[in-house]
Amino acid sequence: MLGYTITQWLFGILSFLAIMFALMVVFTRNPVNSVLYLVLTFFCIAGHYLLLNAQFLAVVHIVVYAGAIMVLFLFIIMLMNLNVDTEPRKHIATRAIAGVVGGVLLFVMVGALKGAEQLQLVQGGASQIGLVKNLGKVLFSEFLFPFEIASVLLLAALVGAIMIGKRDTNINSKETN
Amino acid sequence: MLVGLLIIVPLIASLLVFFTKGNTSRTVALGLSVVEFILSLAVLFQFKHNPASADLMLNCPWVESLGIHFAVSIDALSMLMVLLTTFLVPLIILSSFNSTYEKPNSFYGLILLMQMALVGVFTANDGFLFYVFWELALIPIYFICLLWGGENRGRITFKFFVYTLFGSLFMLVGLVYLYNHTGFETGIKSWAVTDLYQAGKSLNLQQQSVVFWCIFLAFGIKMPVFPLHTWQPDTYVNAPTQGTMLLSGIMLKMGTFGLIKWLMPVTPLALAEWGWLAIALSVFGIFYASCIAIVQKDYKRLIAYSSIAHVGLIAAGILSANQQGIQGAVMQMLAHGVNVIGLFLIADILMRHTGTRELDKLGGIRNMNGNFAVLFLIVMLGSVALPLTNGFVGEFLLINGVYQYGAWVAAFAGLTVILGAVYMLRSYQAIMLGEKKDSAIAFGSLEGSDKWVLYIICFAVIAFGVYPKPLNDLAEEGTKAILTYIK
Amino acid sequence: MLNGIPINFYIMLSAVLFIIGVVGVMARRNAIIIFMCIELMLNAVNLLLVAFSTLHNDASGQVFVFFIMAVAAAEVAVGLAILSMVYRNFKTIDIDLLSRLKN
Amino acid sequence: MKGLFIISGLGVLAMLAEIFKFKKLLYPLVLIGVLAAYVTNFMEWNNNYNIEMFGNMMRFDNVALAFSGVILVTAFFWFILANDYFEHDHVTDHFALVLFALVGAVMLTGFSNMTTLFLGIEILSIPMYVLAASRKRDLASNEAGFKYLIMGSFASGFLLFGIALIYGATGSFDLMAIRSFISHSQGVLPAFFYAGVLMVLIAMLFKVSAAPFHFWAPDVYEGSPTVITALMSTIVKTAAFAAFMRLFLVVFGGVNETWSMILAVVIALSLVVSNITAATQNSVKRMLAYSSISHAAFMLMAILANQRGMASVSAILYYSLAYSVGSIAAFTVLYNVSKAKDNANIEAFNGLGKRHPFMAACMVIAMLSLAGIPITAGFFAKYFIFSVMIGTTFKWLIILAILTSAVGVYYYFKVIIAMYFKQEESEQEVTMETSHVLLLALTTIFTLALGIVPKYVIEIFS
Amino acid sequence: MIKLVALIPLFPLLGFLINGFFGKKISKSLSGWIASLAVLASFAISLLIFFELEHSEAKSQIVPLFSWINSDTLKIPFEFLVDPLSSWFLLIITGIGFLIHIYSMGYMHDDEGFARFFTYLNLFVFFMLLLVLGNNYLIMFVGWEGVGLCSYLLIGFWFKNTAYNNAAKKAFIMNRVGDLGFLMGIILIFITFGSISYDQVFSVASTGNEATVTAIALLLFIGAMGKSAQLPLYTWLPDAMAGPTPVSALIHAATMVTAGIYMIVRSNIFYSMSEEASHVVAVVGVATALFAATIGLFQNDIKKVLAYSTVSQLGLMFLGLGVGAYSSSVFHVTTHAFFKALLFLGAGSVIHAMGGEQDMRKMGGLWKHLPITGKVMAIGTLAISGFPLLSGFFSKDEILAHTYEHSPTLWFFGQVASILTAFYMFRLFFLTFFGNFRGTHEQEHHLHESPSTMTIPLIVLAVLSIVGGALGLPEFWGTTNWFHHHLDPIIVHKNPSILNHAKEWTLMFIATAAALATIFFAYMVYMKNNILPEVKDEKLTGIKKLIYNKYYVDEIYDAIIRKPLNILSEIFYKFLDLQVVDGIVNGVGSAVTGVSSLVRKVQTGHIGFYIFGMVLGIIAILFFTFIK
Repeated sequence: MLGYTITQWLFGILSFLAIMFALMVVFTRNPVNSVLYLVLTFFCIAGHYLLLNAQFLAVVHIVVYAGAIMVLFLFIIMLMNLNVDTEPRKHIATRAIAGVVGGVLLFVMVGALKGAEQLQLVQGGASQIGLVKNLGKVLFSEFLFPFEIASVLLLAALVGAIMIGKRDTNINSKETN
Repeated sequence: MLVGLLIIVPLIASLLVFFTKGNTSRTVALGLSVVEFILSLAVLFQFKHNPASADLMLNCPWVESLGIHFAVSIDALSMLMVLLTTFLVPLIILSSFNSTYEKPNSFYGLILLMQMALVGVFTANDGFLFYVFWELALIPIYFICLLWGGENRGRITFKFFVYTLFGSLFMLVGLVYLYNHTGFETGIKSWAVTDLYQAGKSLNLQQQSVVFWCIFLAFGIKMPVFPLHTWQPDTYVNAPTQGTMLLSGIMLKMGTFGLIKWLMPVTPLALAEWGWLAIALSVFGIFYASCIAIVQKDYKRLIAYSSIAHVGLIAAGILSANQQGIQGAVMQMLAHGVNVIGLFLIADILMRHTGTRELDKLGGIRNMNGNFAVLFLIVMLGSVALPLTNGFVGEFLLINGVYQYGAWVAAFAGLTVILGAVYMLRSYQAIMLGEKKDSAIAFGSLEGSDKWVLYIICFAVIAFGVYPKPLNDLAEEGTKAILTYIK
Repeated sequence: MLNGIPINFYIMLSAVLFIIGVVGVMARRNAIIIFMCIELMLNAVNLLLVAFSTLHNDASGQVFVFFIMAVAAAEVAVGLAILSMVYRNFKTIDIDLLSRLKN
Repeated sequence: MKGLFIISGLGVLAMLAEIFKFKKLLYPLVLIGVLAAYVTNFMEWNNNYNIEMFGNMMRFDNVALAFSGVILVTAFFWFILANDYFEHDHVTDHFALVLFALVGAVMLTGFSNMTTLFLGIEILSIPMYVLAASRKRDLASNEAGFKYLIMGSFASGFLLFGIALIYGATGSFDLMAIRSFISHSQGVLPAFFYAGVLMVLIAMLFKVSAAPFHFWAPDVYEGSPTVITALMSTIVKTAAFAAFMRLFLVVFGGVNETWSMILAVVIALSLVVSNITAATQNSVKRMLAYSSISHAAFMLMAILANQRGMASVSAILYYSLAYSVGSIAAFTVLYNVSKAKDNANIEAFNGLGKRHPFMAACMVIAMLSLAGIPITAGFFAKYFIFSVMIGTTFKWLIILAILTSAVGVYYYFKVIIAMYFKQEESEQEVTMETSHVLLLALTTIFTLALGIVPKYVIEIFS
Repeated sequence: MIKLVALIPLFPLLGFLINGFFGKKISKSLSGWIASLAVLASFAISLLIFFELEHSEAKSQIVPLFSWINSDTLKIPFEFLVDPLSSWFLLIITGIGFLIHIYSMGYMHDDEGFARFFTYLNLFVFFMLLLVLGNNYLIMFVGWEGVGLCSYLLIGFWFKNTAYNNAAKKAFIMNRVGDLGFLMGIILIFITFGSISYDQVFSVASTGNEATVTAIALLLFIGAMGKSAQLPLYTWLPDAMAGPTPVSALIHAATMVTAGIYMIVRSNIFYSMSEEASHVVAVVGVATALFAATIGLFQNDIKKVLAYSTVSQLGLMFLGLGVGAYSSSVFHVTTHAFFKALLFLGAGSVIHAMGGEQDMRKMGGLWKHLPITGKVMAIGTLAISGFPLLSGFFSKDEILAHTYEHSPTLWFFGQVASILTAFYMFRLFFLTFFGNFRGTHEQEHHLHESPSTMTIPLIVLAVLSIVGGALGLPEFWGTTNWFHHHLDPIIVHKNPSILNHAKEWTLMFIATAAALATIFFAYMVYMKNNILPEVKDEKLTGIKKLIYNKYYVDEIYDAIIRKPLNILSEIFYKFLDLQVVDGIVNGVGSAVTGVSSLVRKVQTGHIGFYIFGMVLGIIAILFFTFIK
């Protein structure tokens, strides 16, 4: 309809929503709300993934972000009971400047991110790369080393999080400077 | 190989001294510095008899890939400078025997370390090595001044350090720039002095001018030439006497020596273009510093300014780039080294015996100690360049050389003949003559070491004034060698 | 053209999202929100990567996204731990109040 | 390469130590492990380990080995320095984190793919965030960790964006592929590719804390525990530079006209800001932070010079080694002094020359080296930088560098003057454990030795 | 014998060293005799050499000693030249020197610095001999400055007295002003002729162009002005009377101050080549002669009078040089050495008798107390006044005669100067020896004739002052002027007397008449109606006051040279050095710290701000790259 394909429609709507929600994330005062808006943004992005035939990635995306990370955020917010709009606003001028700077940045980015049309495209028809089979193949052949080393990363994060998070038993143990 | 020893001996000596305690350290230091002096005499002997012998040069790669060599050698010029250093350092050490310093081992160790660096500077034949020694000489003297200096030494020594370092960094840039232009035909870059000469010659006027000023800045600060001199009086006054002696007696010569060996032959075009300005600064410095010396109250400060005046004349002579000028400069460097040490020792003696260096408070010491008066007189005459004292030969040749550059310049520079007499006689009269003031009452006879140092200095003053030939021949030879590069 | 959508659109979309994230970081004082904005930035990148990987028909782009996710998760874990500690000590996570260290 | 595994293994071992109760053994084990990693490093020297391994994700050529060598040596010194950092709570955690950070650092010397670059950076950063905050009840430490975290992840956002753009333009994450792509496309790259390069540049500039992306550094350095600051200013910096070099000399060397001018400006800015600001610092720790910025600027010059052959590389290698060793010495002294006085202000150094001559002497050498005075290592470091710069069109930077390093001398010598000139009112003894004495002796000798025979490092690749 | 010329300066040097090192240990008389004998020895050798030279064909012989300074083309050997001029000066120096040594042994007898005095005296003789013996300008310069040093030491001999020290300093510095000119002259000679040895220079001197030669001549003359106390550099000489009287006699009358004449005679070729230069010399000379003579009129210090007369006589000699009468000048140097030494020593003996009193207003009527001194003083006074047939008569007359043929005006002024001389000398004589005694009683009580060590030299000198004229009897008497013949070899351009005898006679008559008239006038003033000078200085008025205060020249120099120099120095030091030059250096430092404390503010500690900064940086970079 109106000369646009369905995917194009979807792209348009999803992009619009994503941007809207993202903006809401920034501009709602209540942290809980912005978490929820962020979740919504993620959903939109997942939609984009689907449009781009990255089905598996879309799923993982939902699981990891919406499922895990955002829950973590909510959890913390509750923990610090910030769920009321207690956050003192930055000075209006500061926010205005932030907005302006953001605008300028956008302008510059638009200037910078030209020239995509001269990319020579290899792809034709619906690609299959997004499927688990392909991804797995790539991940465990080419990207094996990063995959392994990522475990170190996670370990480090784990240890770090525990060390920081855990309340010290012996309060009066001198810490080194 | 001998020349290598010249550098190593003081190093070992300083290390040894670091591990001594109390008064033994100064005796050890003195002994070892005398050994160094004898060694340098051996080198002189060798140089006199077969100048081409392998003993007189040492060249081993240091950082081969960058063309940096540990190349030292003895030519006429460096021979003289080395002799000056090795002759003065024992005197300096001896002159300290009547003052007690805490941590004497580090004190004398640093002096000897300094000697090592100085000998290195004078013998280095590799631009990079020269720079390294140049900077290396700065560290010990800085600490000597910082640790054993007078009042607010922290600020003053710091100013001195940063000022000189600042200059020498520019020199480094200049040298690196030259190095970068070496070896166009061979393709192999090198720091060897002759290659640097060639590289300098290969530059056009504008590039040469840049190099000229970069390097001149370093030397000008070290000497110091007006208007780069303001670190000097404070430092001289605040440093311990031995530090002042090192600074004025030897370290100052690094600047003038560098001018002769490391600047003049490198940038002949720039010299022709900019020499007038450098000479103008130097010559004005003579008048300026002499005038200031006339109104000084503190004797040590007076000497400090007088040495600015002297070095101004030396610089002018060098920059006039002719045989008489440069040779005179060399002779004057030797003479000034000896005389200024004598003068600073005298200032120190005054301080120790009367507790003051203020001209107004001093007076009539001659009534108490005629012997001292005579020694003082001789040293003073040396520094006003009376004929038959060592100062005269240099000064005559210098004025001669400057005259060949320009008669009026020489006339202006010649004012030092008059003004020098003015401030020297004035201070001598204020200190020694007249009815004796309270400060002079306590002035007894001199301690042995002081006396001997003064005797030796006075002997040198007269001996090399009456018969300068041995030094003069070397100076002539060295100057000729340099001039062949400049022309 | 990815199913009739020019790649430029994706680039622009992710750029916009990215910038919104940046603005968020600049405009908010609540550390947690700032964190979420950073996550937003990362997701913008993810989107871009996926778009490109589809464009080049090359799976490595999408694989890279996995790693980004992993890192993001790790970062968040550590970050939130630190946040909670800060909250414990400062009783606030208002970034403007955390300015002891300065000059 | 094996070193990488050894260290990761050590990290895991450290975690196990908590469970299997061999905390006491851990410290020696770690020291031995680091040495072992170093040794393997050497065994791999020159035997062309840069075969495509793990899908060409890592490439441990000699440069990589050299840099990881520097990192491991520094790490060894650092562990000696930090020994009593590991004598309180969370010993094993600290060990694990530091070791994991080391893994990241070593990765950064040898990565050959954007993925490994990114992972390396994160593996290095995340433990550092935690370690910075590891004084849990110290507000400064908290704030440091917090700032570091936020800004670090913000920066890595840009890094990723850049990587994404580059990927978009070239269709690959592999450095060599990207490089050949650049060289084959005769300057007809899409504009956003350059944007990507610049984004990566910005992220890297942040990691090496160059102005105007340096703001985090002073605060974080000041807030973190002293030993961790030492870690940041040595190992983290070296790793960051190894990565920087690999990216901008090897990969993006072809498009240097896009970034060289920007880099020059950044260097100038860093030189001025860091030195000027450091001049009036009262806290030595913070002063060292600023000085590390100016040193970063110096190393960047070598990258800017972008000399053919290995000149720039070996210059950076030498510089980072000299700087790391010097800083370790400086931080060792600072650590002991500030432990005694419980603050890192310059007054803490007053009269150190009398109270502990050895420590003072070593500090002097360290300061001279950092200030770049012959014949310490620092001098040659600066000299090599000059000598690669003098050939370029950016000679004005050298002049600027000289002017600012004169200022630099000012604040380094403030410490010396304090130690030897300022009088200490309370003549309390400064004590130092033997391990630190040894460490100081070691680092000092190392510094001088580097200055006397620099050839073994500077000619390492020829 | 001539080969042994080196011995001549050697003996005084030895005397100097012995007295210098052991003076304190040995007895006074011993050290005195050592010094005197040293000079006597050199006198003996000088005599031998003199006569040998007289009879040898080679009129100038070079005695090389050792090579001194070499610098490429500039070769300065240390060698001596024996020729009529130098040999003649040798005689004057050692002869008069010896007499004065003897005299000093009496005069300085009670001084505790006895040995030191003779040390200096010997050193002076040594340097003076060096001055005249050297075969190149630099050795002359060595002696030149050396005698300057000795005069410094001897003027300030009584170093407790600040005024004396100042006088000494003044002498040295003023001489240095001249010396600079001399030095420049030497260098110019080297640059022009490629050498500074007399023989080589003079052999090629004629090749030098007019201007250069004039420059050389004038530069040398500046040196002469300093040493020989000519306008405007004369003021040190009167002050130099602070030294012991024998010193004034030897250094400041007989020998050192004539070094200038020696130098110009030595380089007469330049002056005869350059009209202007010699004209300058003549004018300066006559001006000095008049100027000093007028000042001499009203001085009351006996030594000051003699000092000014010395200056004026020197002026006369330079007048002679200026008009090319070189040998006449040397002749006058000789006679002047005789009678001026005599006068000084006489004055010394008077002062000795008066117990150190030098003011003539406190003397008078000493004739009967000091018979010998009185008589010899009379001879000296007559001689200097040009009383016929005494030495001064001939020498002065020669100079004036030559001046007349050169320009009558100059002659007139010269004549006036000599008339004035006659007047104030007799004023001195009468005031001192006649009238009634005006001193205190205890002074009168122990007035006594001086010991023989002092009187004998006086008598010898008196004899010389009488017969000295015989050395150069005027040609127009038909006698041969031995002196001219003696000096002929070294005078390059001789100008034979073109005056006819009638003129010569007239001039001589005028001179004699004038002298006698003046003496008579002085007699009327100071003997008949013995008018005494004002006791109170401030009573003086007008021109008298002006002259009495020496035309305030010292004050003027003070105002136009010393004070401005001090002010300039203060400005240099207090303002330029401490404020400007050093101020800039320190300013940079404080600027850095100032800026630093500003820049530190940027590090606010707010994450928000940091992020903001980073983003700005990013924008700048992207903008710079893509938009601009």
